[in-house]
Amino acid sequence: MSAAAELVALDRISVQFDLGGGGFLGGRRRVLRAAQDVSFSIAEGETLGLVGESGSGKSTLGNVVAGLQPPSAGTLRFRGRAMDAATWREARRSIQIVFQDPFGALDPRMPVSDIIAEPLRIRCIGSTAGRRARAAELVEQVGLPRDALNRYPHEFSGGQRQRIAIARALAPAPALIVADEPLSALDVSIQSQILNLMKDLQEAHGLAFLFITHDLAVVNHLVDRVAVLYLGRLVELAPRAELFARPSHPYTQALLASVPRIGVRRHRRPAISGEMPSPLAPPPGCVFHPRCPKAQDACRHDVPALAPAPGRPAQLAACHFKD
Amino acid sequence: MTAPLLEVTDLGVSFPHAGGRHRVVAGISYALAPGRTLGVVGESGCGKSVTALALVGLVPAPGHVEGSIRFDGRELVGQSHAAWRALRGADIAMVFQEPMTALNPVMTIGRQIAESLVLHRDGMGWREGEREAVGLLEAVGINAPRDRARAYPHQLSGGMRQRAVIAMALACGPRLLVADEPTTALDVTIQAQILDLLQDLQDRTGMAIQFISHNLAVVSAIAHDIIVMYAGRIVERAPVEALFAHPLHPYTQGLIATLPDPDHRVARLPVIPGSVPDLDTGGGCRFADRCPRADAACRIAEPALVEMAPGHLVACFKAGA
Amino acid sequence: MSAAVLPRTDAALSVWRLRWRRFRRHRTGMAALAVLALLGIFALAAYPMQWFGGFDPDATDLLARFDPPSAAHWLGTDEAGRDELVRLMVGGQISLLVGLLATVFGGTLGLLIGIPAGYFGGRVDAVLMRFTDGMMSLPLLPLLIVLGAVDLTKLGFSPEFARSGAAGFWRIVVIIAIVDWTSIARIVRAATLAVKERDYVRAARASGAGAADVMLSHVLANVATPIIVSFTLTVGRVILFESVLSFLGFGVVPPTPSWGNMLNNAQELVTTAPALAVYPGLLIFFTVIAANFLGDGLQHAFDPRSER
Amino acid sequence: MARFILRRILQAAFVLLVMSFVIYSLIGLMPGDPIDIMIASNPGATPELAAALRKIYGLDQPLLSRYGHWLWAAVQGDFGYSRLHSAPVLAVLAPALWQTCKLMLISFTAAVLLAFALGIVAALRPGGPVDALISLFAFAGISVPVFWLALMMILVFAVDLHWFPASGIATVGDGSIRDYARHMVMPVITLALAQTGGFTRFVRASMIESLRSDHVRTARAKGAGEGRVVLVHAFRTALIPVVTVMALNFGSLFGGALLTETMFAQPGMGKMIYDSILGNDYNLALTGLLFATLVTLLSNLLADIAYGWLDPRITLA
Amino acid sequence: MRVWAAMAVAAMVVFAAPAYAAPREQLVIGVSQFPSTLHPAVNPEAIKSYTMGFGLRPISAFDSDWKNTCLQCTELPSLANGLARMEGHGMAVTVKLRSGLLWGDGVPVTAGDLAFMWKLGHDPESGFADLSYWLRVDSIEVIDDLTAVMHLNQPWTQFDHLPGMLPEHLEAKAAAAGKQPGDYAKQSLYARAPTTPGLYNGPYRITQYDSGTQVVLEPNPYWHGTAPGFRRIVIRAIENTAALQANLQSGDVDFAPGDAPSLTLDQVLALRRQHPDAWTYLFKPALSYEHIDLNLDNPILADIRVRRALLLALDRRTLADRLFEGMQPVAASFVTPLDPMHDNAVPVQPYDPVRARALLAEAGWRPGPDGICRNARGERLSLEFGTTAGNRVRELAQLVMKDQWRAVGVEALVKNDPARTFFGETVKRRQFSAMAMYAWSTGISYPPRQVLASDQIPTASNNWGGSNYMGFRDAGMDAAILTAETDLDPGHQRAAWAAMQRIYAEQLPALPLFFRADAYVLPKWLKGVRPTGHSDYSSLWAEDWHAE
Repeated sequence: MSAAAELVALDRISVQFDLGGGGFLGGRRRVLRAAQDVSFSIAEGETLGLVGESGSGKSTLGNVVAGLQPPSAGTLRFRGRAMDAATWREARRSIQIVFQDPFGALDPRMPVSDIIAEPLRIRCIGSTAGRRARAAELVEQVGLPRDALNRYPHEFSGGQRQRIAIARALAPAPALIVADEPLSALDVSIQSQILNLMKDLQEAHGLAFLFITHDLAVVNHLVDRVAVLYLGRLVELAPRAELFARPSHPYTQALLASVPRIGVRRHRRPAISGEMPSPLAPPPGCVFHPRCPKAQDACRHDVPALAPAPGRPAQLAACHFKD
Repeated sequence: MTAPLLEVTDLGVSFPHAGGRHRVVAGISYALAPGRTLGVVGESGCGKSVTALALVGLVPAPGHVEGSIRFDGRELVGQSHAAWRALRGADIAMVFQEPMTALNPVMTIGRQIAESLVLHRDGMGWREGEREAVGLLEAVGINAPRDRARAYPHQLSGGMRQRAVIAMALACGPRLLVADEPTTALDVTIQAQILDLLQDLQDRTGMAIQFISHNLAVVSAIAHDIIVMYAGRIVERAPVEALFAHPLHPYTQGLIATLPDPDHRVARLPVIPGSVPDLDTGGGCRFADRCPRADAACRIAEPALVEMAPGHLVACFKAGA
Repeated sequence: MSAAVLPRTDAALSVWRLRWRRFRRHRTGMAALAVLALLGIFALAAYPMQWFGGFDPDATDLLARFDPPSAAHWLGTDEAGRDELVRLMVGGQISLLVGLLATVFGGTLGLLIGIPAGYFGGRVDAVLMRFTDGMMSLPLLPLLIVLGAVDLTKLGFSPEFARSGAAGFWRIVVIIAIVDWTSIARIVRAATLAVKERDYVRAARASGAGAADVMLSHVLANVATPIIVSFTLTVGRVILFESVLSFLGFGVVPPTPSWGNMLNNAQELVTTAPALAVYPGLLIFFTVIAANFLGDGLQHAFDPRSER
Repeated sequence: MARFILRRILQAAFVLLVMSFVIYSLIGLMPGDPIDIMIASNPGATPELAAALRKIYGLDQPLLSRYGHWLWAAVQGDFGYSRLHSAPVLAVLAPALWQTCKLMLISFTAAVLLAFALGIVAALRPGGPVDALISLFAFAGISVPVFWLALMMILVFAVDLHWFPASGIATVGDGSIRDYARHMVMPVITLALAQTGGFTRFVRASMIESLRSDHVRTARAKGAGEGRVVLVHAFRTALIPVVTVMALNFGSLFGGALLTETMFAQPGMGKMIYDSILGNDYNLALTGLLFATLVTLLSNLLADIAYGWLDPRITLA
Repeated sequence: MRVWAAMAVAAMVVFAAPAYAAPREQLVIGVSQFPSTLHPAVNPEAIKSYTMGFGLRPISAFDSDWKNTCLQCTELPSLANGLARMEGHGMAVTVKLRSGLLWGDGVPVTAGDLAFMWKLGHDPESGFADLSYWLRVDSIEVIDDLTAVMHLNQPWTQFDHLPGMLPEHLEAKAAAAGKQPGDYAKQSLYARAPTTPGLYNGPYRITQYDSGTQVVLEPNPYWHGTAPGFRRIVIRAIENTAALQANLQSGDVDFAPGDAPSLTLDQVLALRRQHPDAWTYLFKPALSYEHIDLNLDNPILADIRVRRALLLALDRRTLADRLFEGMQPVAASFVTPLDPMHDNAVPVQPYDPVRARALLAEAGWRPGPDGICRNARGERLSLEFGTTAGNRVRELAQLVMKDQWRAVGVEALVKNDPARTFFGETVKRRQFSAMAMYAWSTGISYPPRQVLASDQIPTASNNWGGSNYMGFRDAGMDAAILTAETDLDPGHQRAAWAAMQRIYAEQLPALPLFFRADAYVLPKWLKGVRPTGHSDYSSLWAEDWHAE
């Protein structure tokens, strides 16, 4: 994928939330570290899967890319340029976002045509009639009937709403769509429809996707590369095939092993015990060490760097003892 | 096979709606033996949760239950509130989907577990109940159970909460556990742990489990038999191996096919076109509109559940075709 | 806001049509709406009565004090021989107008404070909400009395204006508005906070929508629901306030009738001419109770969970 | 916890400070001025004398500096002298405040208990006939002006039935508790009824919400009886928002107290503030309003503490 | 639900009890105001004078027959008996106190107490409300314990109306403690400890003072005169008159006096219609003079023809008959027919709308298309008409008058203010542009300088002093007032009073309306109450009140 031009790059991005406290009589200051030192990039037309469990910071990073969350540290690059006000203006048009919950993602008070045309209206692109025409075109592209334009979100099923949300994201002809768990609120029989739609659109428009999910099974069907997050840290970043064939980080291994598989009677003893600690108090050293079967003393003190797995230069993992 | 613990015959639940009655589920029949796990699979709105609530007599207010539920030879449908209360939490226990909201936020974990004991065991006091709760917490794999018993739900992680809910359900040693999407709100690694826990507990106590999920893969990992529901009806019922080896109903086949496989990538996933219909679509097979095999006959009469192979039942005119 | 040109009016009905359908099934809500509509018609009927019927709400008749209902005076006359019915109608205009205007002004103030507080959060929120809390902690009625007692000339108004009837009317509207906006501000803030985190707002922001754009096109429309409910309740409360202020001598100044001052005026006559107290009392009672039931009905209609 | 309370007290003190300035300014906007009243019927008073008096009383100073002087004196416990009562403001206000607080507390308790009972019963069958009846009662309570309710109470229970005395707080020469209680019955009922309606609606809404929640279903699934489900599981969580709203409403009882005290001729703070505003008794009006604000702020503080106590999810820090 | 109902019923049963049989040793008087302070010379208020009338007696007072009588003296001073005499530019008035008078703590009342009162009253910093009386007195000479001579700085026709006294033995300390102007009023025991027995010298003394609610009076053991008829008198303030009436009907209040603020005339009339036999009703014509001040600076009202037309257009007789059931006599001028100085030569103007219209036409006002008159310049004959908001009776009369004026083409625009604004701003600073309706109440035959003399027009330069709100200037009136004040010759006085009434009726600086009637509601068993109708209230003879 390195052949394609870099579209968006995160360089040592950290995000932390100040949960109050501190100051005059404020008590203990509480800081939630949602993301720590995360670096990755997405090339034009590439699909990157961002995988992690709840609380791993994957949505936060999605928000950073979509410009909804300014990073606390680190830089964000768009087509090679560090983000500033001017870059953002261009980036806002080129980066769109699709959310998990199709019920909350559409303003119940707007007709579908307005919803789809909204990104254009905000950026003052085209005339009113032109925007309407574009909305009509997009409605058909995402597989909805034309008469959907004058209807309201509540008249549609979850899958159809997700199509509308995708149409909205497509409206300004973006280069990247951040898809934040776009499937997890949908019925299983609908998931594959949307998944195929996204694939089709990607092929048709040369879109790049940042596909955020907790579902490794889905990742395998859509993405080019996978980034695995654990407690705000990037623990593995690898091309899809390599990652699924030979996960390098113990967490990735555990994750993969935990995915239930059809018709496969489970082998007892789960791959991983315990739960992810609170991001308010991340453990020192390697954040995964309290649950890691391989953990040693070094893991408790030293933060492992993201480095290629032995013999696999494209597969980066942050582990002292990677496979 | 041992004698069934639970025997459901022609169960239906309906709600009053716009003058008439709205049948949310109908014609549900199955049996469940001790020590066995029955998986119920279906998409949202297929009636699987209502079926579960009917088993514990908690179908919400205007709802009406018909048919028969026999538990240990005793008819449950139509029994008194007092009889239901004595049964619920004692012989039949339930675990719900959201461990955060299923727990009372203002009561300690220990007390909530003890409540089941105090309610059902004669002579059991609160103090004794809370002591026993600590043991139960330990049994479901919670570290430092003494501290956790004193904690409030919000002080526990999601996985621990679900363990606590399970401990609560198991407090009185139920013979049937109805688990409604118990792992859906959890991460995959935790989901695996909870599934393990349920299997371990079943091994130890010999209880029957009715496990409800929208996720075929999860169900296949734990169940002995599977019921596939669609729009309030059972469309297929089979032992787990048979179901996956030879799915007979087009819907089941579609579900299996559309599920992305983590181990194999395909260029394009097969799809089931359309979406789940609104309930009460009139006569005919409810899946007909989305079914690749459907013809005119499918839209006229509703197919009955027929046994195609030993223990393998399907409701489709075209099954086997 | 060029998008406003898009033909949305026909389609825009559909959300409201849905709610209307839900509201229509709410029996007490519908009854309340009917009662309020009747009360409005009743108040407005003063005009035809005055123009065509020749009834004058201010015409006194010393020979006809406390007359029982008759053909000339359908509800009889009051202590100055004035026609009770027409006075009730005109009083209704004043009371309802005070209720509506004070609510609208207070509501606007609440919106102007609640939306930015909820939307921007942080320091803006802290300052605005501490201010709101401070206002809330002031004892309402004594504060109303102080405000009612404020000498307008000391605020730079001319003595002529300060003593005019219009000043008396607007004073009540304004003081109720500036005292009673806090609850709406809090409701609006809470609603804004909820809407702000909605994905559609985040999507708009991701597309580069500014704060003003988001507040106007998404937040305002979506906080309308709680505001409308709260408005109906406030109108009722304001009408009650007006009667209490009349009782304390700071209400609409007679001879301009309002239900509040008519009720208050009838206090001393309650044993001798109870009808004079009963009419305005019942009108206030029905207005407030209907406003409350209407609010209840709207709440039901706007609550998606009530769909079944 | 202590830290939280301390911080809230400081916040309340700040609000009180700001509000004292607001009230001070408002009082200054009332008609007339103190000097006018002082020399009202002194035909010999000249503009020079008036100016001299203005200087003595500092009324020639700008608002802020006058406020500063007042504040400095107030901080030292000197709230000035009540013109109407010819006594230091605090000496007049303290017994009235106590009397009003008693009235408010008793009525508030009565209103809360009644609202709990009615709200819970109504929430059990929302939309049913009992709920409709309770809604009607609640709305009726909201819809009647307090002064009118008071007058009706007097006419029915004092004039017609002779059950209770119509005015005052005690019969002269009869110091018994029973006598005292008899005088409190009607004001308490009046004030409580005015509050019950709103409270009942809150309790009902909160209970309906709570009864719908998952943990109540869990409790039922455990086999808990209906009484236990409603009173222990649903009510306890429903209480949390309700307590806050109720406590926030405590301050609004001042308004009601003003009206009941006027109608039942009881010496209380509400009536005193009202009289002082009408009587141009600036010091008393100002201090009275501040005390009323203080009571409200304190009740808000208590609400917050109660909130934290009722809801273990909230840590007061 | 049932439990709650049962509890409510139980509570009712426990607390409720039939009204106790009145022991008749106690009288509860219901009033609608509460005295702000009990010091007799600070903040003059009717309710305070009424309350203090039970406990603190002036030396002389007008009785119910409007005769000046001694309360604490042996005889009234007069030129005839030599106790009053001319002296230089002024007069000397000898006061002879009755012997055996005691304060409520047993200390004798002496002439020193009178001198003490003068000392305070003469001091502008004492905080006394009305210094005008004491500023006439240059000095007081104490002859012996019971005799004092007051030296007036000019002749004064009211010299025989003798003042009250303060207990020097108690109040001297308070007077000395004052550091700032007005401090005495704060230090006085009447303010700080009103239940101190020594503060009272009447038949009753205050034993309980609940600020804002009630005053309890009990017999003064050191009272020398008729033994009081009640063991206890309670004066209870119930501001809301509807509630006050309910209290009367429920028996919580026994007596609604007419001379203290209590039930309105309207209420008493209604009560009488409804329960004619339940109580005794007394109506006493009083000094209070209801009228409409005309702002003479208003160009429309500057024309005497318009003023006269305004009066002629009013059907005051019907108004009085209908609204007051004939209890309130129509006024010809500001002097009530009951006053010895009333002049019969000044007649009550009749109701004559025809003449009113003619006068208006003469003044250039002709009816326009809407019936309202216009002058040559096309201006409407529109006049602002204000009174005290909240006074039902006035507001009612106002509405009727508005209609009556309309009938002759005068438009009256009602603009009412609350009493405190009305008196504190509107009339006091002459902000009313045309008409203001209210009442005066002065003493019997008391010269009307305050309200009619040209030097009493409030302006910014006199600090808005004086009560001549009309802006009335008439040399004849000024001269007559001076005569009435200072000429001790009865003939001259009578002539001056006649002149004042004539000038007033001719010039009409104000439209005379009615003399008020005090309305009393007495329990059947209460005897001995003699309404006075003037500002020496009936409570000054409270020792005669008794139950039967």
